[in-house]
Amino acid sequence: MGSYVPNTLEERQEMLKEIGYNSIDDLFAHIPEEVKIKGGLNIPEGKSELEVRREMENIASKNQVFKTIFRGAGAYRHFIPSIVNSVISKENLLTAYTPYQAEISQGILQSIFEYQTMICDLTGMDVSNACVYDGAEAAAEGVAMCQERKRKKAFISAAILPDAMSTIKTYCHGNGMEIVEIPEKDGVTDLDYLKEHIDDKTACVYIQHPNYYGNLEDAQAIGEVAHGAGAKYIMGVNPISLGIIKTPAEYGADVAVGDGQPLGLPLGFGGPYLGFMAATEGMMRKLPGRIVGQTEDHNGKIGYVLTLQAREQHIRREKASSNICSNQALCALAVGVYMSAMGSEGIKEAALQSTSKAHYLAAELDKIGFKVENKGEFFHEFVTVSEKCPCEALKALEEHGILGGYPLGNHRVLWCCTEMNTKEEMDEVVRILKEV
Amino acid sequence: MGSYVPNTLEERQEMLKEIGYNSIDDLFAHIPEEVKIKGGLNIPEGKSELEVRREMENIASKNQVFKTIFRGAGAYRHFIPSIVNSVISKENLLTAYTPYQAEISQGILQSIFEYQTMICDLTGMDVSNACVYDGAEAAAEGVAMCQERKRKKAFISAAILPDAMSTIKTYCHGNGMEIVEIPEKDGVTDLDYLKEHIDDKTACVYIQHPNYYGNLEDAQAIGEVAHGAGAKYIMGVNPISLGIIKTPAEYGADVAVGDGQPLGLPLGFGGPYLGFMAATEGMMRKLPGRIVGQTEDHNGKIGYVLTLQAREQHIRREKASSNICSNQALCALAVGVYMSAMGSEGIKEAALQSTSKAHYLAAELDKIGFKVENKGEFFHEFVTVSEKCPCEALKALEEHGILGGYPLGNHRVLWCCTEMNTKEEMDEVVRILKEV
Amino acid sequence: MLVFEKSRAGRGMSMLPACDVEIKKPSEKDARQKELHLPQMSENDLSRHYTELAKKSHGVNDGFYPLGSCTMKYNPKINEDMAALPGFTQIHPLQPEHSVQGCLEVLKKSEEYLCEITGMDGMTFQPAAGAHGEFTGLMLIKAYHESRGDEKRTKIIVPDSAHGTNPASAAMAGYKVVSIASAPDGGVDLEGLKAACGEDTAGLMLTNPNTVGLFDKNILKITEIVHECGGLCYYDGANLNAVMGTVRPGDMGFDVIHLNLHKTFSTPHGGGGPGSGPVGCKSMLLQFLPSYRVVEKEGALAMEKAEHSIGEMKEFYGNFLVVVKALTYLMTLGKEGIPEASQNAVLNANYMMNKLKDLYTMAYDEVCMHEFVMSLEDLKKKAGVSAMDIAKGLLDNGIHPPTMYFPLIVHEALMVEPTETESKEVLDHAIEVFRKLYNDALENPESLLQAPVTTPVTRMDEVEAARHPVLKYEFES
Amino acid sequence: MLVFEKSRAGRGMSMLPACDVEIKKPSEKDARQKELHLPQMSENDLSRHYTELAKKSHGVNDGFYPLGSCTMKYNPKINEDMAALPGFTQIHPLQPEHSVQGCLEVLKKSEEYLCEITGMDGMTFQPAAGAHGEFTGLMLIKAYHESRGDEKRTKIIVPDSAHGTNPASAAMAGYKVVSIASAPDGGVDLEGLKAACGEDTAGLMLTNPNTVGLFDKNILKITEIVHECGGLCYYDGANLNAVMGTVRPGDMGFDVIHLNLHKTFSTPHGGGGPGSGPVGCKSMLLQFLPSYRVVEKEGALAMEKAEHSIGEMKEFYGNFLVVVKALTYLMTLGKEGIPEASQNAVLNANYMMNKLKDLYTMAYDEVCMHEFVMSLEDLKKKAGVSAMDIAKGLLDNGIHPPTMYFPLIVHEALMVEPTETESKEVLDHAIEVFRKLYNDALENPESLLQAPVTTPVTRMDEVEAARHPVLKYEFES
Repeated sequence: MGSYVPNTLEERQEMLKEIGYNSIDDLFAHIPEEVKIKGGLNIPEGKSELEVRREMENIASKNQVFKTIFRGAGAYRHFIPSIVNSVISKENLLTAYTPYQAEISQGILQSIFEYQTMICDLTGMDVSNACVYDGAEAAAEGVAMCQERKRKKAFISAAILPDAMSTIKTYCHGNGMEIVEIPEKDGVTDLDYLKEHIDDKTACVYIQHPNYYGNLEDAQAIGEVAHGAGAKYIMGVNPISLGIIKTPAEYGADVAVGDGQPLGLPLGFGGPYLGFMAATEGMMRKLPGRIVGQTEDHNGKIGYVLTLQAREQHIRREKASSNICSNQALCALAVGVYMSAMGSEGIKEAALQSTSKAHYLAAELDKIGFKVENKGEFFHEFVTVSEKCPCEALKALEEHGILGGYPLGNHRVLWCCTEMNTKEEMDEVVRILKEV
Repeated sequence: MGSYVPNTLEERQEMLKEIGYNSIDDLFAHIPEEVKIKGGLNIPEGKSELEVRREMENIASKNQVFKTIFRGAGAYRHFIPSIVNSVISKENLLTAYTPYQAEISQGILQSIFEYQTMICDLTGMDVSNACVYDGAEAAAEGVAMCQERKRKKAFISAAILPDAMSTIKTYCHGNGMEIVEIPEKDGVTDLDYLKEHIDDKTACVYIQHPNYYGNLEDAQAIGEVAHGAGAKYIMGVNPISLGIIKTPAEYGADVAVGDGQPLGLPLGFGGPYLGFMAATEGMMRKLPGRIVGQTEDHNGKIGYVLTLQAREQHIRREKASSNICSNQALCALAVGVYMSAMGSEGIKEAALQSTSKAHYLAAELDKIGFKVENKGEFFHEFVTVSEKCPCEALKALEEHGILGGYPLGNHRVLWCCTEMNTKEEMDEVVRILKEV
Repeated sequence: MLVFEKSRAGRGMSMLPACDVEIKKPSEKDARQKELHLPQMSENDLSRHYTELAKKSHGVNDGFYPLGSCTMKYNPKINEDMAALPGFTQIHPLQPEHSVQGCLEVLKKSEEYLCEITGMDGMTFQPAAGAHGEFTGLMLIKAYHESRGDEKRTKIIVPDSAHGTNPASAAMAGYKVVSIASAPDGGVDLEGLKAACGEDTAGLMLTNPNTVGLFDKNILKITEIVHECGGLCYYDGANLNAVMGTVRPGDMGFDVIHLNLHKTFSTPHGGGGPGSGPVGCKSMLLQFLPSYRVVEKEGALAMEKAEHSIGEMKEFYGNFLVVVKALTYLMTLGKEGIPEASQNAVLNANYMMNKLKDLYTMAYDEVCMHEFVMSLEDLKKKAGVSAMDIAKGLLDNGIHPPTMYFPLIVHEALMVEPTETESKEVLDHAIEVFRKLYNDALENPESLLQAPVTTPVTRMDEVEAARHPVLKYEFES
Repeated sequence: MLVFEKSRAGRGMSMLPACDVEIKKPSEKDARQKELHLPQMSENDLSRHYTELAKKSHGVNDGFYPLGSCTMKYNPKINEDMAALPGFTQIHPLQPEHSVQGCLEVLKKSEEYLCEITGMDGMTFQPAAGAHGEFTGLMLIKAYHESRGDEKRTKIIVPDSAHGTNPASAAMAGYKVVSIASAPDGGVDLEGLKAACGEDTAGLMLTNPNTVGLFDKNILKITEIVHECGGLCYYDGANLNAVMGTVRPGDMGFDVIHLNLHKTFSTPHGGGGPGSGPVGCKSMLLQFLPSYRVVEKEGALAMEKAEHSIGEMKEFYGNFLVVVKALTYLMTLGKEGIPEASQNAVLNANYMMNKLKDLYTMAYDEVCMHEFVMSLEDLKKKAGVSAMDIAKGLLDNGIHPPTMYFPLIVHEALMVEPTETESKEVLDHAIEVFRKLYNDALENPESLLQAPVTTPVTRMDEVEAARHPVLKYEFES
């Protein structure tokens, strides 16, 4: 049996004696007998570290690690510099709690302040929070924060990540907002539908950019429609794309959200990732979650603290802007390290290479019968359609250690490229697919 | 091209200007033109981190990682607790130099002092140095430190690790000691030969215990013969075995050496490992290498320093006891963490399980025609002999992901078991061998 | 110094090779206009920057961290190693099922362990944190009532001693919060509860042991009262470390529970996350769970969606790598280790409480569970030294302060949770420090009002921070 | 507090499962009698112990480390990641060749890079450190002369400015050391060298740039003189960081060289090791190399022993995982990065030297290479403040001191090697500190005599340590 309890049986007995008890059972005596477990838990006996390691390694080996990945759809394999994991393994950072005690948490607080700055720089927005759970949840929180007393309707583009749509719906079922799905048309949000249906009860319009199919939306126009109706405009964005594509601020968004996973976090079977949220100055006090601010200590030394806590659950309870407490702080740290290691040029380059490679692969696939559906500009994802079900093709790739695109139904595949994919790999895909 | 130079071209130019130069070439102007490289180095261009990672991972993947290993012969796969690598990855420890500046090196110095204490405890000896390169080199240094003006002959058992024998010979070819090999007889050192040939020119007798074939030597008797001739007695020992087997001190050794690799260091294709060296009080000032001692600072606070430096090369130059400078400090740290994590009971258990499993496997192999040669007691290694060449058998094991014993010539195999080998694995070996 | 102040134009690290296909840029219409200001650093400077930040941080690994209700236990090293296995970190969440059998096994095994420990019938790992779990659990309750056409249940009962997340989560789920006052013994006031219950009651949210560290002796009565009026019982698992292996929420009458894997099951807090807040429930609620559950199908593991799922709470399947750490811990402790952990958590808390109660006023002077609450009201009156001041005094002694000013029902509260991974020596040392600080408060209160003095900064001006928010670095250009 | 003082009887961690075969104990005759006293610790206590020790240590990652002749450059993180790949760490050194093709490729590639950089024809990676490499190189020279029946060559010439390892290694190889005085300009005195050379000369050991940081302009002349008398030339690679990519020892007439991968090629020093000291040589010496060299055979890589090998220098093939780190670095820098590194090492040294030379006396006031030596003799006379005192003053300013009292030919020497991985800001800050300390020495010498005051301990009593050695903890039982 493994155990992390230092005190020996003798020491426990000694401690009990010192405080006037005979046995540990005495400390549990007040618990009603009828609820106590009889005969112990029905779980396996504890194991030594050697056994646990062996068993966990065995479990991990049942997963297939693909050397080459052309699948995105919400989770992206970008390059992660070695320094990222080196930093987040530092135990003073790893094993700390939320930095309530500012005097001994300046390192963590400063790292969040730096993260907030970088998110603002990347999105062009005025203020950022210290992160929420992930992109989908950030979208739901973003919609929730736009709710006003007389505006309880949210227009959500159908061309967003399905999990994000579902999450927004769950949250809105909770907070009572009405969801209107703006249909997709030719792979993008149907602007005409929005124009027609938006009204003065509308709290916000949410789109994803680039959208689920990789397409760039007419983001400027959508924002204008939203603002024309007095609604807020929320954009869900891919942070890597912001290296080369207009910022939400430039498109006129009031709130920008997204998933920070592409910025230095591993695929990890879906998590932990990170949701970033940024907004205009005017919406600052509606942001959910932690926010770190700069201030001074009693000696006038600059330092950092959790601030604007009047928004939060531990102060406002049921009137809080959100219930969020633990967020994804260590992931925010990783994102900060990633952005510093890549730098402005590195992020631009990652974006440029991702989109360039996607365009190369799209053109090559198009030539061999996987017709590219995307009509306008796309970033690093695109959809092909083929007459035959792509299942055979994807299986053939799998056998070569390649995770192909994500199947959308029986004829369509959503592909993704990043800077990790080489031309050689892409040519191999084409070669394999030709043979199928 | 990768680069770890922070200063930009502009900054370099600025610095040059400040100190009165036009170009970097000016700083190299005094180097004779005729020795300068023309046309640059003929090596590949520098690579980005992504490319280097990809290439190195690709190289690593060309090695076969065996899940199950029954090979020792100088390198042993024991369990390594997770905390070991966690500690040696701490950058304050990893990136420090030899602790000459005691005031900012108390952590490293204390860890070495603790290591020395543990080595003394394990071996039963009075003093330990801070480590040398590995077991073979420790043996060679051990022999060298026994040299006296009138004693320049060393008797070395033939039943030791071949690399150790060769290393001792190399060192002795340097320092002018004469080597006499004590032949092996029935798998152990030929005591009669030693008795017959030892004389008053003999500086020392060196044996390995358990020896290369896994056998326990008549270590007490050999020591008595050595001492009877006025020679020193050096034992090379497996540190794990000391959990249950008599210490060199108990056998009467003057010097104990060995390889610390089994104590928490990975196989790593042969290194870095660690050579430990311990001796009786009387031989303290003959020990080579670093030694850490306890003392006080100017305020009377207890602390640690490198001590007895009068033995060392940077003080004594050609009269030093050895030329050793860099040792294997981080490995000594790992060994210290390992011994603390395992504790007395853990080391005993590792020793007990290793020998128990070796005896189980030996018995099972013996039953199927791999006859066990070892006649007396053995620890965790043993030799089988079979009529057929074992190459087929070993190949069959390899195909099942099992690294079998180490072939000694065409009919004999040197097997090893540790606590890492399960009964299941051993039964599988027997099953596979039966089929060959 | 901020990383931006260390940045120098033109510096940087070489991460990516040159592009091996034709470059495609976005059209002018969609091209980014504003320049980026991300740091430009050499690896050495960047690495040292974070070394500096780490030195100005304090984790469990740095010393005793008795932060009440947060269960800051030791984070085993093997957990981290297992979660770093490429066989887990490099798996895309949308790989075909047959290629993720290991991940599915992690989720299945974790569910089996945790359902047995909590007495629940099934579990979702999608919630990313405790509060997220609460919200999820309440949405399950909501779905349950809705599925029965029981539309009038609009209220959630929450004791006034609850964590702030409880009412906040209820509000997010669209419920009206009914706060009920605690009984003088810190437990649920049965009469108050009965009065609050009715046909508009959707459910009760309860922490047991409660937030003052006491196990509610009336627990069966409490859940019965709620069930009788048609409500469901939600168990806030924040304090499970006190009772796991001894009692099971499911056996106490609870229908839904969330766990904090980053509290009870030893995964690190990471400076505020990522956590993991799996939600377990009784069988009648399984049909509403979000995300997928793992089931066995034709000899392999498969993912299955609940029939009437409330929908997703976030992307994919939760903070998976955190679950890997928790499973490692569960497998290590097992059948005997789980109760051993909670027993020693309780022993350590009672030991400290008893060794301090002659000086410090305990909010409730009886056997506590894994944590206890002291009220410094008297001391404040006597010496002008507040709970905050004592907390800051602890900082100067290398001890992380207890939770301050919570629960709200105790004035000048300090809530101490030592956890089971601390040794008697550590507790004895902390007891000594607490006692010394008490005496300092009486004899030299000024020293505490000025504390801390040994930390990288002294007390911060939080009022100014909130009044004139500076939330990011302003670049010059 | 020592780990032993934190140990408590009966505590411990659960590492191994129960034995699954019959227990076999050694017989009474060979059974251990003395009890073990290894620590008995919980993982939390052990982990915090090393956290504490780490806090009392100082690495390159903590700040500027201009330790002359040690090349404390930044240790890239990717190096560590690559050396931790299971495909390297879990490989048994005696696996069949076909199963270790990756390891052999590492050795082969490293040899190719390093032979081109040094101008040598082949290399062994067996030596574990610089001094070990020196000894290896000298044994090659010895084997060379012996193979020619040239038995009279019993002497090695070593300049008096050499590292202590040089004469010590020569002695280990059985050579008599002939020390020659340096010329006034710090270089080799040609006349002295000529006088020392003769038919008993086995070889010359030289560091170039030498240990005062200067490149010997007569280098071709020097090696020619040695060769003319029948000796071989050994190049101590300690200072290769100054010239790699600009000149090659092989082209300067050297026959053997050792490298310090832990200096020049960025692998960390680890608090004193493990290093790696590969030895390269010209073709006529290849036949004597220890261990194996990697060769291509039938499309695969194979290990080949030299025909007249001097024998092993240690087990197996050297500190392999250190070589992995160095190869990672070599691949990263490549053709342009290698000279860029040395150029900037030289620039940084000259920058610092020039910014200090108005205050501090430079031992040699000319262009230096990657390091420079100051003599504090004047200051000591003037103010009673020694090189040691200035060094200790640096500690209070977060800067690791330069190498002190070396080379021996300069009195009150401080030897400063900034390396190329430090930025201008770091250098400027250090310059400022050095200048401040100089002024402190004149104005308030006492403050330096008392330094350091901010470190975990103050100056240690080394005399007492050596006089009454306490080399281990004494257990009570």
